[in-house]
Formats: sequence, structure tokens, C-alpha cells
Amino acid sequence: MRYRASLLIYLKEGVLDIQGRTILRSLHDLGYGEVQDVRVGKYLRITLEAADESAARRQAEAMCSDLLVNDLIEEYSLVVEEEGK
Amino acid sequence: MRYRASLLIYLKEGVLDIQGRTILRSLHDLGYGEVQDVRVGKYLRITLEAADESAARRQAEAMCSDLLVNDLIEEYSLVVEEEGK
Amino acid sequence: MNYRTLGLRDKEYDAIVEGLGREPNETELHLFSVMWSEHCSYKSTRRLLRLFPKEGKSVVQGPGENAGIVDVGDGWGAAFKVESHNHPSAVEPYQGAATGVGGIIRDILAMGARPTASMDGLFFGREGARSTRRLSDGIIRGVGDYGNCVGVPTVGGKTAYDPSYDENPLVNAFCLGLVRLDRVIKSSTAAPGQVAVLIGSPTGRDGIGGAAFASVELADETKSSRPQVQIGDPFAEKLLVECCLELVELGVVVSMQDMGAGGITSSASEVAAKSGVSVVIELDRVPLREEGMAPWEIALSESQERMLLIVQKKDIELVESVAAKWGLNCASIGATTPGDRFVLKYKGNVVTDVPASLLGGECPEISWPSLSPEDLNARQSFGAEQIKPSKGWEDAVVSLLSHPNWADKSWIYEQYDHMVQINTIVGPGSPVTLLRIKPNGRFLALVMESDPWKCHLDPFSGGAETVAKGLRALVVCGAVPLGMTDCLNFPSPEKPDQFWELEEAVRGMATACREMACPVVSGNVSLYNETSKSKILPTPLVCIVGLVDSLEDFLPSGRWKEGDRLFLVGSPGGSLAGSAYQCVFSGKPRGVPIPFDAQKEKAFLERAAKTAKGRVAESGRPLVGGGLALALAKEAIESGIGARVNLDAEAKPLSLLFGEGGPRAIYAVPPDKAAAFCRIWQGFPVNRIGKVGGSELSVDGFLKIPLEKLIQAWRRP
Amino acid sequence: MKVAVVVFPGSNCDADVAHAVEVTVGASVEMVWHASEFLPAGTDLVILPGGFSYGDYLRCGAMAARSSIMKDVKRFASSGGLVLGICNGFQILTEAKMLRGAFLPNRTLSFICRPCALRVERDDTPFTLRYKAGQVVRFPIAHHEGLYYLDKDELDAMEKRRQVVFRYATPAGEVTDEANPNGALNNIAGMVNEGGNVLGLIPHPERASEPVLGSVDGALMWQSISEWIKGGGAH
Ligand SMILES: Nc1ncnc2c1ncn2[C@@H]1O[C@H](COP(=O)(O)OP(=O)(O)O)[C@@H](O)[C@H]1O
Ligand SMILES: [Mg+2]
Repeated sequence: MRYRASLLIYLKEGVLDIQGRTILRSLHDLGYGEVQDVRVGKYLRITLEAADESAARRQAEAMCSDLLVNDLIEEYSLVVEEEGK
Repeated sequence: MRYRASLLIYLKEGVLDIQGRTILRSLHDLGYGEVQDVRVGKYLRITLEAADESAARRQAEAMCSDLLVNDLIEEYSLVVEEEGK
Repeated sequence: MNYRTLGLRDKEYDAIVEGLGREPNETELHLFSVMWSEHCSYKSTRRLLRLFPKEGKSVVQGPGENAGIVDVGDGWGAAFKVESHNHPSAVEPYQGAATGVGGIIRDILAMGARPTASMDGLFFGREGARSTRRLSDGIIRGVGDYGNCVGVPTVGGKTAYDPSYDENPLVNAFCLGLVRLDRVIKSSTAAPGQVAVLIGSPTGRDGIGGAAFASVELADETKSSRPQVQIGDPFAEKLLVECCLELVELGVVVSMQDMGAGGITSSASEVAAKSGVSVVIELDRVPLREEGMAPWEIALSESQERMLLIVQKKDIELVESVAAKWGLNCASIGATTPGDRFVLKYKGNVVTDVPASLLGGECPEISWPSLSPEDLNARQSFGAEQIKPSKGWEDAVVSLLSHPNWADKSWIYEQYDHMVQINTIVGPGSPVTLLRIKPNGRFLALVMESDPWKCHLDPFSGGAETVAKGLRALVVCGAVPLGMTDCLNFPSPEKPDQFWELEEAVRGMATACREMACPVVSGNVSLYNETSKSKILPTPLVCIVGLVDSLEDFLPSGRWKEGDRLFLVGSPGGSLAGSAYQCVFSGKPRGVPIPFDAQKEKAFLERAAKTAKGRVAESGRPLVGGGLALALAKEAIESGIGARVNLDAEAKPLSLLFGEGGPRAIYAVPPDKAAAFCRIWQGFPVNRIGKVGGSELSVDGFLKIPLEKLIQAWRRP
Repeated sequence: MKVAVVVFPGSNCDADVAHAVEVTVGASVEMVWHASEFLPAGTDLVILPGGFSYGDYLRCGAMAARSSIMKDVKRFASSGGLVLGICNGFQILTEAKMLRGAFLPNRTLSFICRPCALRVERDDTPFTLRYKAGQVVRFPIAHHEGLYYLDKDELDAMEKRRQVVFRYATPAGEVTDEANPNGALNNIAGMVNEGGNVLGLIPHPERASEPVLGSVDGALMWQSISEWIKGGGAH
């Protein structure tokens, strides 16, 4: 079966997000004064084959800890769905 | 009221995703042969004040077209929720 | 399919039908429309380009190849070229600039050379405008990110702001590579029975029709029909460079082409036409990234980071293994056979079968009518700005120094890795860049010049002055000029006054090149730089490469020392026409620039060369934008020391301090060498104008500015 | 001295650093492809060079840290061998967890290339014998992600163990915020592991190793290493 893992990777609370702060400033300059905060992260969409959903999730989690996420500075959230759903 | 806009920005279909291709190969090298495809995008979490949810969404959409999204090569999806929900 | 909607003219269509002996099919029509576009065929300018002198004793490869090559000694050559990426950068600044850098690197690679240094010529709209900021940010990041990642240092460039570039910024990318002269790769060396191999990124719909797109004005409707944006992948480029150079080193590359405008069609038909062979390409074998691509789309795709190699059959496996090592796709997509055909096959059918020479080289030339502009007199008549600056001379110097055109550019070039490959001896920030040539211990000197304002006022003398400025800078620093490359950035040639400007500028450049013995070895033309609202100033840009045998012969700038005598060589005054002073204080170039005087230029170069060689000066700087005043200010800033200057009051102070044009330079000379210096400059105007020392720049009777204040103005916060 | 320079796809200072150790201390250099399993026998020093391994995609150094050769580099280091990671090489060392910490984008959010003053904090490592603690040297920097980060507690502990070897400083040697080009915590430009045999360094000593390049401050590093190896420091 084919699954789609949607992975959001963001900086841990407490790690300075300079990019987010810069975008916030630009938005303010453009007149969007109502914006309070911006945080920037990465979005990965991974298509993979797996026996079932829980296997797909396990595989995706393994990839996160093996390569995709640096747990010193980053956290992630993961949604796994069957493809086409 | 305070809202949280979660914005996923990804490359349009057909636009070369230079990062995705390299990450895919790296995952294969690490033994994750079951991975078929990787696409890389950006994730922005914007906290803003707005009168109601639909106003918050309108504001976020305006920011996208003003600054955050390059509509020549990127598309986005947006989820707006009341903060704390 | 109507040929007119593809941009072909009636006469061109007729020529195609005649050349083929039949009507072209749809695929062929697409190919012709791209290959016969202005961008690929140079149909409007071929006649003009013939004016450039192409021969010189150092020229190894003149125009016509992917890049020109000059001999830098001991069996080594420097391959170089400059190219525009204006239209793509106007639409998508980051990717446009990035892929411009990537493209020129592959041109150099195609000669078998290792890309060693890049320079970027950037022309932006009015400073401070939001659109200018958006475009310039994107363009500068694009140039930097690509060059930094691929590991080719960006060692210099040119940046100018003018409202004429508001809608149509210019991005000119220069690259130079070193090549062993016995390893030069050419397009003309393929023979029948060899294989065409495609190496690099898979092919998608990127940039299809890009060449045609670059061959018309940026009208709103072309913006909507714009090609799919090309995305640059500098990592893939780095792998491609290393892979191809490894193959060159192994001696298995018969011929090699980058994939620029026109993609496979352009590169394969060029090899065929130049080598006198047929090429048969099987489009099914091209590794694709997208589904459902039509044959003509595959044939014309401008997907980046790909090279076409012609190799011997027996070497195929070796080529594949090297490509695999670098993680690159490698596909044998065709073969060479005897004849002059360019054949495309798709799913077993022949979809194109045309004479290769017709496709690549026989687009009829166009000779556009040429008429001198009606407002030329108005442009050349002086205005009210010819008066003493209202807020005083000090303010004038400070205003010029802090104007974005003449201020410090380190905020740009510090975003570029200008040191990687550890050859950069004098980097960006100096009038010339100096690189060492590791293999032979000599040095290359590089300059990039352009002067759109003077070209606007008098394209002939503006064009000549542009070339002369580059040559003066090289010779003042002690380099022997070897060759030049140029990029002709102009608006549409279809308007007679605009064509006249183009023609005159080229005549001026060619005259200067011929008189000053500087051959043109490569170049590029970018026309149609205009929109319905505005058009660019005529902007020919030149890059000149010179050789310095040893550091002993190199005369730096910005090296004033306490007690040095300051000399001004050349006529005391210049012209304000098209000067920095005018630009800042009236916003409009006006008047007649100093005409080109070959005898004077030669007399100057001869003495400047002796000055550097004889080491009779500590520091030298030719006068450019801002004239004497800015040259003094920049020398003082870079040297970290002031000077007291006393000018002969006979000349008009404005043209004396801020006039531009013609061969002029300032030198700092140690007292004990002053006599020798004057001996060298005998027979040429030379004036002692002051002495180095102190912490302010003072010009008696005019100004007195503390060094600190100069630095502050120049650095701009 | 035998030097192994590891070449990753996208490395671009590999030839530079090889050239620097050859011309300054006459080292014999072998270029080692990342896909190899073993370092050459008799290697004295492993250099992970600067550049953009894997295009800096995902995270700088992340993919390179997982390449095949890194297993042997780790084994080599744990047996006391000298490993030097420069710029991207430092990022690879942190991603490989051979050094603690992580890198974030420069606080200017732009790439920065220029000479930079550094204060030498330690002259008792194999890499810095020829320097004097407190000395100011000038090495060029060229990076986009040089903001060294580690959480507060660990950072304090690391400082206590004196693992910081180079800090961004003023030409007079003061460690100030203005002298910090990228926002690195505690102005950290270079650090060693607890064993002192693995050095990560953001600035580029190979760009300051020859008189013609305007500075020879970097040559002292190659001389230090060479002296240490000659003195029998090798494992
Ligand atoms: N876009 C750029 N990229 C790299 N270097 C640049 C760029 N623009 C200007 N420079 C460098 O800045 C210096 C000054 O630029 P230039 O416009 O030629 O001023 P000047 O009038 O002093 O010659 C030169 O050394 C040039 O190489
Ligand atoms: Mg200049």
C-alpha cells in the first residue's frame, strides 16, 4: 500500500527563530500590524510503500530520527494517510 | 481574538524540487528503499489578531500574495484556527 | 499551427520551406522558431558583430564557440564569456539570476575548462523603490546562492541604479575557466559513428520557449505566456562540473555542449553543423521528470544542469561509471552519422529531419532601418546643472560617494564567496581583480565596465569609452590585456533610433578595440529590454582579461603612503556629460561626452604600462565615475590616509573635480621616484597636484573633509 | 604527515585545503571519496573540508554525516586520531554527533564572506601549539549557517571543560557582540571534543596560509599539527 507522510519540522521552543522574526518584521513593514508572531519550519511530504498505516508511521519516525530531524534544535509532527485519501 | 494560521507552502506540480530529489536519494542510501518520493516545502505558523475567523483567513491570504508565497512557482494551503483550540 | 504565432517572419518561413524543399511539420516549426529567434540566431546583430576585431597574438579561440580562449602562458588558456539573463530575472529574480550564473559556468565547462571565477553585472531601477528592492534582493541572493554552492568565486562585478531599469533589470553573468591548451574541447570535432550522451538532471518542461521569450519585449501578454520558470540546482551543477572534468581528464570527451537556450536541439544541431556530421536523437531515451511531454517539448526543454557529450562507442561504459559515481543520470540518446541532417525520432517515428546547418546557421539576417534619434540634439545640449553645487563642494563629494552607484559595494560582494579556490589575490572592491594562475605562477587581471549614461548621449564615444575604461584600468595595474568579451544590452532593434544607438555603440566599441589592440573573443546580445512603459538605456558591458607575469609588475590601488607625491596624468578637466555629478544633481544625462581619441589613449597606455613595470609609483587609479574628486576620495579611504591637493585654478572647477572621460589617472609616487615618473610621462599632460598625509582630504580653495566623514559617506549605513 | 581529505558530493574547499597542507608543511594528501569504507592506512589527520555537501539541502552537513566513510572517521577519532572539520566540515561533525551543538542561519540571514578576527583561546591542543592563547588571528569566513547553538546548561558545561578554541573577537582581542559576525553563542568560532583531538572550525585557515593570499595565520595551524604528529602525538 502506498502512504503519504506529511511531516512538519519546526524549531524547539526557546531556539531563536531568526527567519521567523525577520518575516514578522517585513509583515509589519507592509502594514500587517496585527501579526503577533511568525515561526518558520519545514514541510516534507514523503510518499512510501508500507504494509499498513502503523508500519508507515513507524518507518517515517525512523527516518526522522535517522536523518530528517535534528533533535537538538528541532521537533516534528507527523500525519500519515493512505495515498489518494 | 487571536488566531493561528498554519501555512504550508510547496512547489507547484512540475516545478523541479531540488531538495526533495537529494533527500530521496539519501534516504535510499540509508536503506529506506520503500520511499517513492519526497517533496520539500515551507511551514509558517503565524499568530495574529483578527475580528473573527474569516477575517483572519482573509488577512493571512493577503500576506501570502503580498510577501509569503511566490505564485510563479509555489502554491499554498492554509488552516486558520482560534488560538488555544 | 501558424508560424507567425511562433514568432517567425514571413521571409523566414519562406527560407525554411526553401531550405527543406517542403513545408515543415509542427515539431520542426517549433524548433525553427526557437533556433531562428533573435536570442539564438543573432539575426539583427550578426552584421554588427563582424565589426569587432577578433584576432590577436594571444587568441586561441575567437567567437563562435561556447566561450573564447586566450593564451595565458606555459600551455594554459583562459576561457571566458559573459551572458545576459535579463528577461528571466525580471520575471523571477532569484531563479533568473541563479540560472544565469549556472548557464555561463556550463559554457566555460563546455570548453573543457575548470570554472575559476565569476563576475556579475547588475543594473537595477531607482534605488529605494519597493520593486527595486524586491528585484535586487532576489537577484543578489540568486547570484550568491548559486555561485557559493557550486564553488566558483564571484570576484567582481558592476552594479548600477537608474530608473530606466525599473521594469527591466539587467543581469549579466561572466565566467572564466582555466584549461590546458592541449585539452580544449570543441564543437567541431565530432565524427560519424559516435554517440551522443546526455548527462545531468532529468528533463522537464522548464523554460520551454525561453529563447523566443527573450526575443520580444516584456509585454504583459508575454508575461502571461512566459515559460515555466527554470529552477537552478547548484548542487547538481557542482556534480556535473566535476563529472565532466573527470571525463575530460580521462580523454574520452570528443565534443561537449552545454544545454542553454534551445536545449537538446540547440546543442546537438550545433555539434552537427560545426563538425559536418548528422545527428540522430531518440527522444524516448531522454530521462524525463514529467509525464506527457510532446517531442518538441523534450527537444526544446531548457531544464538546467545538463550537458551533451559526444563520445566514442567504446568509452560508453566508462562514461556511465563516472556519471554514476557522481550520482548523475547518463543516457545515450543518439548517434552521429555522415551528412548534414538533424533528425529526431520519437516512438519509432521520425518527427524531425532537417539540414543541421539550416537549423543552426541560416536564419536570414535582418537589417533594421537606422536613424539618429530626433531628440539627440536635446540630449547633447547642456542644461542648468553645469553650475557650482548649491550646497558646496564638500556636500557634492559626500553626495556622490554615498550614491548607490558609486558607494561601497561590499554589502553585495560579501554575500558572495569571492575566495574559494584560493586564487583571489585582489578581490572585489578594487578597480581590477587579480587572480593567481596556480599552474603557471602568473596572474590574471579582470575588469568589468559599462557606462550607459554616456552611451545614451553619444553611443559611439560611450561605447569606445566603455572599452577604454576597462583597458586603462588593466594597464594602470600592470596587466597586458589579452582579450575581451561583451554583452550588448539594448531595447528593441525594431525602432530606427534604437537600432542606430546599437549600431553606433558597437562601432565605437569596435573602434576602441581595434585601435587599442584588444580582440573580442566571445560575447552575447540581449535585445528587447523594454516594456510598454519604459526601455533601458543602451547598456553595452565589457569584461576584459589581462595577464600579469609576476607580482613585481602589479601596481595596486589604495596604497598611498605618507609623503607620496600625487600626480594627475591626462587632461586636467573632463566632461560632465553623462557623469556621476549630473546623475546625482540633475538626474538626467546631458551634453557631449569626451570623444574617443586613439592617439591619446595609446600614449596613455604606453606610459601607464611603463609606470607599473618600472615600479615608479606606489598606487595608481584611473579616473572613472565621479572623476578626480571620487578617485581622490576612494584612494584616501582605501589607503586610510589623507592628502593635501592643490589644483591649477585655470581649469573650470566643476570639470576639473567631477568631469569624466578620456585617459586620466592619479598616481602616488614616492619623492625619490618623482623624477623617473615624470620622465616616463613626458609628452603627456602630467601635473603634480599634491602630497599624501594627514587625516583629511583637502583640495585648496574647495574642500576639506575628514577621512572619517568620507568613509562614513561611502560605507552608507 | 599523511592527510586524508574527505570529499563529499558538493565539497568545494577540498582542493584548497589539500593545497594548503601541501605547500605549508609538505604533507602528503590523499583525497578520500565519501562512499569509501576505510581511511587510508597510516592517516595522521582527517580533514572534512568546507563547501556545500549535498547542496546544504535539508540541513547543512546532515546527509554527509551519514555517509559511509564517517563510520571509519568516528573510529579513527575514538582511537585518538586528529580530525579537523572546517566550515561545512564543522557542521558535519555536529550532525555526526562527534561534536555537540548545532548550526542555525547567520543572524543577518545572509551569506558572509570576509576576513574575520579570532581570539585563540587555547594553545595546548594539537591544532594550536604554534599559537599563543590570547593571540588574535585573521581567517576568512564564508558561510550562511554559522550561528553555533547549544542549550544553556550544556554550553556552560562545555565552557567549563575549556572546549572552545577560537572566538570571534575585535582586532584587539575583545570578545564583543559587534565582533560576532553570525550570532554564534559565546562568539564560538571553533571548538574541540572532550578528548581534544577533534576540532570544528567555522573560519577557513586554508584561505590564510600563503603570503600571496595576504595572511599566513592559518599556516600556523598546519605547522602545529605537523609538530604534534612528529612529536609522536599520533595514536
Ligand atoms: N555586483 C557586484 N558583484 C561583485 N562585485 C561588485 C559588484 N558591483 C561592484 N562590485 C565591485 O565593487 C567595486 C566597485 O565597483 P564599480 O561600480 O566598478 O565602482 P568604481 O567606480 O569604483 O570602479 C569593484 O571592485 C567591483 O568589482
Ligand atoms: Mg570599476
